[in-house]
Amino acid sequence: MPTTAIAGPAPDPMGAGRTPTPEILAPEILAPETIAHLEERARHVRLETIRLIAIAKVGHYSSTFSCAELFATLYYDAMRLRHGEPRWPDRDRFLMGKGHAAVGLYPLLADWGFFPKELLDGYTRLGNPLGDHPDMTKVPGVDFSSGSIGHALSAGLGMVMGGRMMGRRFDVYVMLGDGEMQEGQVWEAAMAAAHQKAGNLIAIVDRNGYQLDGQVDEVMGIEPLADKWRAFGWEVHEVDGHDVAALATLFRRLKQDKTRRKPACVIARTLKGKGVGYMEREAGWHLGYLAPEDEAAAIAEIMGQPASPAIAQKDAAQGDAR
Amino acid sequence: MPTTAIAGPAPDPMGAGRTPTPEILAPEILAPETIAHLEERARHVRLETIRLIAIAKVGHYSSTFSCAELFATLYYDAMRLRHGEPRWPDRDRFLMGKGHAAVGLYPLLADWGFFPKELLDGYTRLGNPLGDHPDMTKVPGVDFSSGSIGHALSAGLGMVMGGRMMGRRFDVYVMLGDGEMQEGQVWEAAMAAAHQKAGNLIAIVDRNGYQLDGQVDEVMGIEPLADKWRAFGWEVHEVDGHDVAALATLFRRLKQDKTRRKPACVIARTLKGKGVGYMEREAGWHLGYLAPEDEAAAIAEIMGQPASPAIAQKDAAQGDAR
Amino acid sequence: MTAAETLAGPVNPGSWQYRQLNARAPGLSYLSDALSALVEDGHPVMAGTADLQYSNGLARFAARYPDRFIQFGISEQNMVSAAAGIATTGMTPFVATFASFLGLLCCEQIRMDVAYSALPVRLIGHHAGIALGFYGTSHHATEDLAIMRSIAGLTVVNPADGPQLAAAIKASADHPEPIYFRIGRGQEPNVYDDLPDFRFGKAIEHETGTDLTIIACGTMVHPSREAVRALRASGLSVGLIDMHTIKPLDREAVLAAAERSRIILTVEEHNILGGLGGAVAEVMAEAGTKAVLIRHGIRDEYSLIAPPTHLYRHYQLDAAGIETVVHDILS
Amino acid sequence: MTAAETLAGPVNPGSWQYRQLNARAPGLSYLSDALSALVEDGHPVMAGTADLQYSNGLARFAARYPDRFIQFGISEQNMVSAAAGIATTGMTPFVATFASFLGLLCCEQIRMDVAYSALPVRLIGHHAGIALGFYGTSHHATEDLAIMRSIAGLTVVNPADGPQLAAAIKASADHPEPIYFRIGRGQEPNVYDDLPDFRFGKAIEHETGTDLTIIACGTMVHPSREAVRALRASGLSVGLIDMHTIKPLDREAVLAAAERSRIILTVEEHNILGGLGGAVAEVMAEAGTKAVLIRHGIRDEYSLIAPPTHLYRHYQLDAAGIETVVHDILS
Ligand SMILES: Cc1ncc(C[n+]2csc(CCOP(=O)(O)OP(=O)(O)O)c2C)c(N)n1
Ligand SMILES: Cc1ncc(C[n+]2csc(CCOP(=O)(O)OP(=O)(O)O)c2C)c(N)n1
Ligand SMILES: [Mg+2]
Ligand SMILES: [Mg+2]
Repeated sequence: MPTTAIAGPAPDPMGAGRTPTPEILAPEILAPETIAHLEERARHVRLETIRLIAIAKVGHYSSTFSCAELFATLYYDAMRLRHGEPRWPDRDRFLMGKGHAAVGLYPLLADWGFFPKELLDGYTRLGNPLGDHPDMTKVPGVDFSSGSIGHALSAGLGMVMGGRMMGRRFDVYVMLGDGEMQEGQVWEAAMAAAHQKAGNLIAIVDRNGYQLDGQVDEVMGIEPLADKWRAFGWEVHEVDGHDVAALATLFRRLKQDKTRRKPACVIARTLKGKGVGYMEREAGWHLGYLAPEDEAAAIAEIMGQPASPAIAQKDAAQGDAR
Repeated sequence: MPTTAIAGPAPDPMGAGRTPTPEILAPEILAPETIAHLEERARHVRLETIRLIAIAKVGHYSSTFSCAELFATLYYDAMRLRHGEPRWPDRDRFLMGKGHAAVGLYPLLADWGFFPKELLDGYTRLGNPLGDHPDMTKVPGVDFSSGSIGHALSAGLGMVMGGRMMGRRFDVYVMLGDGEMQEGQVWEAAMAAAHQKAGNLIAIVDRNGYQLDGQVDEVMGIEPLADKWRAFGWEVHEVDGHDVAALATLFRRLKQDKTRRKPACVIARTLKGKGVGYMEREAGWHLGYLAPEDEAAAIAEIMGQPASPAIAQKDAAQGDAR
Repeated sequence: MTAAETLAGPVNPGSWQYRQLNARAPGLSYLSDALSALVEDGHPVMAGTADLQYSNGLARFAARYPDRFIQFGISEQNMVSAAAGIATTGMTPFVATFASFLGLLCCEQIRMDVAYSALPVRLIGHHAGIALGFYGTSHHATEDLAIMRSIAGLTVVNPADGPQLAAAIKASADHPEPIYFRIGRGQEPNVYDDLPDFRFGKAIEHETGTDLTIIACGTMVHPSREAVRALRASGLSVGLIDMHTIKPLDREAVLAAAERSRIILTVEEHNILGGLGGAVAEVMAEAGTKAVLIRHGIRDEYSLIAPPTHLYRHYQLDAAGIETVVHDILS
Repeated sequence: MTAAETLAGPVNPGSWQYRQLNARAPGLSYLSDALSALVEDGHPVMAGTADLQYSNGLARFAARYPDRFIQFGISEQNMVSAAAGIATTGMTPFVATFASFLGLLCCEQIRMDVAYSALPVRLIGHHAGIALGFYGTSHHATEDLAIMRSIAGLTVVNPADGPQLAAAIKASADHPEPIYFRIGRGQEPNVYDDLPDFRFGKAIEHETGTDLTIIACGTMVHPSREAVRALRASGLSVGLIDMHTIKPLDREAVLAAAERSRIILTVEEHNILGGLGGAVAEVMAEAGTKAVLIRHGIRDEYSLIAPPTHLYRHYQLDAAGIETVVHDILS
């Protein structure tokens, strides 16, 4: 684990302009520096999330923390992107069924040069393009708008089909919440993707165990989840969603396999709130606000310092901006 | 197979008022008369379908023929009903996701004394309550309206839940088309029913292999279907949907098992158009109209006489009433 | 090229589908043919449907351009969101299903993924109104104009016939907004000859009159025209406007008619709330016109079931019915 | 009973949910409490939500009557159709989710399974309009009134505050039609005291005026009242009507106001097309009133994102904004 302390908006150790070319990298040669870099990027997601939600005064910390390593691995290892070219037609696409975690994505899009970093500072303020949910009409680099849970897999499938008609091949990654599995449209899209042999469609389920009203299994059970995807004609991979090495290896393998005719579903086992102990333990943090005095402690915990016992008792401070 | 010829609206050999009490009948003692009766009722469904569509001048023969034995077994063996009491609160419920087969249901509802048989003669005519799709606001005995494919399983689940709250226990049967499996709402309902342990909910999939635009597997493949239902937490039974003995045995067994906590899905393998050879062979019959001169031959075939070669070539005559 | 040549696969020339496409609903061919013309002109269009390729005639397009056709099965919402995804790649998708399922079942996907996302998706809601007769309310769409009209950034068009649909599809090639096309069942008599003039948002004035002006849309233009002919022959000064674009509405046309006539009568195969009548009411009430508005259509109720022609008669939505309505108003 | 007592399970008194229910959105408790009152009066009501029991406060009802509560997870359409099924058994279900998902995503299920089927289902669309601020368009509902109004057989109510919501829920016990209740986010200041008089379809006249009458609904009643006070204090004769029932609309109230005032100004947290403004326009245009209509609301566009209070200011939907709008009109 790297020990460099990062305060505020993080620098970009590997240079923002790097275009990952995972095709030529065998999974075996995942270098320690790569792992360290991806872990650092995941921390960056968490830290920026805290910083931005402090502006909004309410937001989805825990939904973002659970997929921080996914964001990092996708945007700094798996996806083919070009710095400063958010509309490059051959880029890989990324869609968020769980659009409410966009706060963690924006910093990465800024880092890729898709829009000026200063925009981050006005997160959710009148006139700023960055809201709780990602908006393709406002934010360069957002491949599709979301917010209404359940549409994204359909839209991603559409991109695959459109790409096919336009004679382009790119991969389409769609990140879904585990609560999102309850929306029927997801299964319409899942069935259609298998039927269309959309091998370049990759669904990622952030299996963090919680949705708004509590534990997914209590609210509306979705298990056996892998069986569901398999029965809908998908190839299923289960992985530790906080292990960037495992994630990168898996995504590289998926990218290298150009003959796959089944769409692939990655079930990423995660912790909702990962990185801040009391958020991991309290479902109410789905939507919350860290009082300013708690921010530093949360940041310290994310940076690898143990949380103080007082903090471990905390629950979410009240947001007033909803 | 019984040989009694039935012309026009059939008589009711077993007396319309019979309330089946399958709880006390062991599956083993399915008497030959019972089988013959159910087969006769299925033929009645087909013959009435032909008669009524002749009034409408266009209709869903083949969708109805595939589930004729299902209608017969449910309405004359499985379901708890009371003659003349369509709103008896403890009755079993029947819902049709594939509402476009209602033309085959109406004659049975009339037979149960839920409305005067004369109404059948005005099928689809202005002011008559009987349309292509079943309408609970107009037709006594119709437990829920349909026509928009995909809602019925949700509504059926609601009946189970409502019954529970009202302290009533009845079984709810929901007949679904195999094309209907493509509607996401079906999977929302399937997931919810398993979560709610709706053991008295029974879904029946009329697996006739065709939908409007052609073969289900070509239009939008749904296999492996049993795996899908199982992965959604249902108990699955596969059965020959034209074998009334097999159907009755299965439904009796399901009814007797009062401890079941999983909802049950019956996948009934059927032939779309079953009973009229050329309809079985030509998908275009999803919606069609038998020219008056072909009616007698179709009736003869249903009654067990071989179809003439000329008829076997036929396709659907043109309906003009759509 | 005849349908027999364009149809492939399970549809053979003697079959039911063949006759449906050719004889029963001649209006259906306009959709496929107009799309084919766009393809031939080099436009990156594609088509999709949700298990209704014979009802909307897209089987004809599918047979000609199989690579530009997607069959979505019975999953309309997936179709609309996927169409939006397709549109992000540079293709212009035309997706079609019954208006009841497109305009109602997919309303949120249309708002979010299509209209709000400002993607060039074209939505074809066919068999709108009560055209599906005894299929009943599930298959009727007498709310879709009101619903689609409430969605910002969406153009809403209700062509009167096949030729006007074809003209609108042709014109759509340069239209920046997503579009909802609301059409009938393809059995309506034509009002126009091939490819009439068409401009989005520009109504077509057929007749001017001082006693009353009918503003009609979609399938109601033809019977209104018949009615207007009879009324004028009987000496009444009755005008007629084909308001094919419900949104953006041609305000000037409404105001000019309201200036000229004492009475404006809207005629639509739709609830009299919120649709064409509602749109015209908004213009008139805001302008404070002297004319009064009367709305004719489905009177905020669910239609009976019956064959469509019987329903049109019953609800006075055929030529004779409209003529009677006008006579009753003017006497 | 405090919320602390009613909440069970994972919600503990020190938690975020607790504070949300009690401090942050005090208006939310009215829904649960009004439903509880119905239970206590012996009505067979139940409640359901789609993973939003803290946003709509139904957690409070669920804790009190766990057997009368169903959690549907994130599947709104299943919830609505299931509610219809529940209603067939004699229970009266109240199902609640964000208005964007209820009024748009479930529009077809509402028409078919609830309204057309004439079942006593009560639909609660909360956080309507732009109340979800920077959650963006997916979470805004500025079309739901237009959509729900187009559906025959559905009563559409937009209470001004918690007390009026409670009164409407109480009154709903004898209401034969299914109802769509459109409410805010529970943070609005109250207009009324506890359980004010409420009759479906009977508007509430706050003030009469000759220069202009504001007809407002829902969350816009409170700022309109503030604005009217200021305007009257400055010598203008401005009236105010709370048009809580959008359908059936109180025609008499509209016509009386249009008789008295030169100008009618509708104010709604909704698109100015098809909603309250549209409904009032239809009445005025058909009656041929002398008054002119001006519609204030969201002008057929998608709202910016920002905290809701910032948006209300930006779109002149707060008291100061409404006052300015009226001043601009009258000068
Ligand atoms: C269609 C729809 N219904 C409801 C919501 C409200 N909502 C926002 S987040 C959320 C819970 C999501 O849970 P999950 O999918 O597990 O995502 P997580 O945050 O746990 O990653 C809900 C219900 C929504 N955004 N869209
Ligand atoms: C939501 C919806 N979409 C489309 C239709 C039009 N439609 C009527 S029947 C049918 C095909 C049904 O196929 P299937 O479910 O297999 O039923 P079958 O007639 O074969 O038993 C379609 C698409 C509909 N009724 N509802
Ligand atoms: Mg989750
Ligand atoms: Mg089938």
